[in-house]
Amino acid sequence: MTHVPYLIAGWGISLVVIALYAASVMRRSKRLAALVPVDRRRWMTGGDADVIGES
Amino acid sequence: MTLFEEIALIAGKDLRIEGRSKVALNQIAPFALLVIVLFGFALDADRVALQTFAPGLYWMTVLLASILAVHRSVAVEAGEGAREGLLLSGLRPASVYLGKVVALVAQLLIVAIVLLGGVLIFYSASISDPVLLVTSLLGAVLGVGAAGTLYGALLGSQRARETVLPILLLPVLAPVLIAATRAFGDAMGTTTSDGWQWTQLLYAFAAIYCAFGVLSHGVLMEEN
Amino acid sequence: MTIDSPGTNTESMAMSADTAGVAGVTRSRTTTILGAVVLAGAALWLFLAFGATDPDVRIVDGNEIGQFDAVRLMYVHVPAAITAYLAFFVTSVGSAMVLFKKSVWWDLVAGSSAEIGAVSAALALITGSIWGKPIWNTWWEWGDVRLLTTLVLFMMSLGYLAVRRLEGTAEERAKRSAIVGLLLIFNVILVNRSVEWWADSTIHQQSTIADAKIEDLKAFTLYYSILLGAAAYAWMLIHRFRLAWLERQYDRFGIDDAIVRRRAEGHTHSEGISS
Amino acid sequence: MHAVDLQDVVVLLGRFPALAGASLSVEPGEAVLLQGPNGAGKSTLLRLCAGLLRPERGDAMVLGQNLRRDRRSVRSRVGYVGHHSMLYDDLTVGENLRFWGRAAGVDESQQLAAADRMQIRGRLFDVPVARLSAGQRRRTALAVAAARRPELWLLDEPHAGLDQDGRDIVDALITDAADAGGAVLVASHELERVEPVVDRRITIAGGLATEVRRNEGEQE
Repeated sequence: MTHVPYLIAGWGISLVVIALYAASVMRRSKRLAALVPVDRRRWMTGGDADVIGES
Repeated sequence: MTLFEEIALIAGKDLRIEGRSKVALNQIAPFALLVIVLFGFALDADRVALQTFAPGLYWMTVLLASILAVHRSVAVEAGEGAREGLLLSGLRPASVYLGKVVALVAQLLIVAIVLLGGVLIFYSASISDPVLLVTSLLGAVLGVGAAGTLYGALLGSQRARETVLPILLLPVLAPVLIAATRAFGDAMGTTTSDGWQWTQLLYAFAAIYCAFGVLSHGVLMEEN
Repeated sequence: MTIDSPGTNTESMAMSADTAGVAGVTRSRTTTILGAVVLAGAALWLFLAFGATDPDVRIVDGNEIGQFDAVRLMYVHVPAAITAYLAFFVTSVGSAMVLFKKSVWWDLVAGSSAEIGAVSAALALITGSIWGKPIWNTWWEWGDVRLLTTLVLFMMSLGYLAVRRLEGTAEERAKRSAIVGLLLIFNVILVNRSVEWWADSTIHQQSTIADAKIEDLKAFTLYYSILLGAAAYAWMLIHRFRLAWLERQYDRFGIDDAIVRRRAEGHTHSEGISS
Repeated sequence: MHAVDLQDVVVLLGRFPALAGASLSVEPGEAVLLQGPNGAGKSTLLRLCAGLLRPERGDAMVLGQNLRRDRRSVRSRVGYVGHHSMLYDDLTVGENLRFWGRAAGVDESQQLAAADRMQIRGRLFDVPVARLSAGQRRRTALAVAAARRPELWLLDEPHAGLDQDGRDIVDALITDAADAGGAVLVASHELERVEPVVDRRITIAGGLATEVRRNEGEQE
């Protein structure tokens, strides 16, 4: 196989960056989840929270 | 008041302030000239290189100076809370925006003309097509003024304004830099590109940003 | 609108058990399935990229030419770039929805998508640069329009994310970001047009997909990796959106709490006067 | 119709609830003093009534307009003088008056009358605002607001930095405005000073508003 160092660098950096980003999203979610009660975590329904007030 | 009168009122006010404080003339223009001279040092005063790259160095310098000019334009309103006064006065947001654009463009023109003299002297640049030069200069400055006023209003009196404005504005102005450099290259005879085509792009840019600014300035004035 | 004090939530908290678990708070059945599909797809992706496909070698006049094994970088680079553009397109659409429909939901989508887009754009730039070194013999090729456009897009995305972090109420921040987000798409078009004119001749692999030299399984792998990128984007977007939602809920809580505290401050003061 | 009618209004400054459920109403022809410690929310309340801030929760009606729906039409009808002078430092007093007058559609005679009233005509007229003292700036700001003949005055510490003369002018301004059927909201720490010219006092503390009854006030 040719270009092995380039392949390792390119694929390696990509996979590591994606993994790190996923981990950071999970870490942030975990921290916030401890602070937000379960019934407030419903994502798709927000009632009055769905519309920005008129000016 | 008609829209036009409101625009004239705002622009007149900003230009009167410039007439008093002379920030563009006495601070921004000398800064820009200094940058031009420093480029000369950086490029080892290579006559050929300076002449070849005069259009690019010129527009890079104008962009840097325009960051300062946009800051000044915003600071005039932010300082003593005048932007709230403008909200209370009931002027149309569109006319406030266009008035600020007119004043900023006028100040940028002053800087650009001073700088043009600098490039002609220090870089021995020569003008082969003055009509193209003036037309493209005006178009580029209009675009910078329109986009600068928009993003300046967006940041308003935010404490982070000074650091966020360049990262926000400079990538947006990349097309202006490219187009104006190419148009100047043609007008100064350093490249063979079709300067008029680039000038069209400059005016299209300015038109798009003006339209956007007019439409969004109401929201921007409210939210900052 | 009602002002909920934090105390009113304890009852409902007790009623609904923490079904999501602590580890995957932003998980739901949809994301579990989607995630499984993406991960399984990634295994196939790795197999296709390194096992099944051949290097790009052609014999012309008795000489071997082509990208050789560097072509395998394309299976990361191309999906990363396309995902970045997809993400910023979603950001612009979301921004428009914020401005015209006053939708908070779309504000969170726009912000979440931009973050993923910035990561994708960075990856596209890095892999593009690494690919360019052996193939073009340079880390950075100024003649390549798409790479330049992606670079400027990446920088504008940093600006957008900076604007999202500025001060203000949730609403002020949403509207301000929406204007920058909506402009993103116009900026990208303008930059792309001007760079294309500027780089008179581009040396980029013009339309890599359609090109005959990438045939059969290689072409399939490329298409497949693009699809996988889109699926992974969707998976990440849902999770990131839910994180944004949590942030927002936490903010609202913080404000509810702050209102209660602020009121207590007021009551103490008035008691102080009357006694 | 109330000049100002607030019900449980919450106003956020960033993430901080500067007003945390304030309720109060002011009638036309009435002058009301807002008192309370620093950081209580007095300035925020005035800025809300001027249409410069958005009510996050609760109902806020000013001059018959719901501030949730329409803040724009309220703004041109109020005379707000806050901590910032809202003047351009590089322009002279006269230029500032003319600019803000024209912006608000006020004719020249009204501008000059307001300037006369605040005693800033003459020598001061051609001095750039940057060179004015705090008191002179305040007078100019008041003149700008007065020229517009507002239906609702919103004054934030109007006496601060003013000399005896200036204070008398402000007092007269408040009394005249109320007599002419306008409403006045004054935030001030100088209770003795303002007490004689206002009809009522309201205490703002912790983002809440409490009416102060006359007798209670006199016990202090």
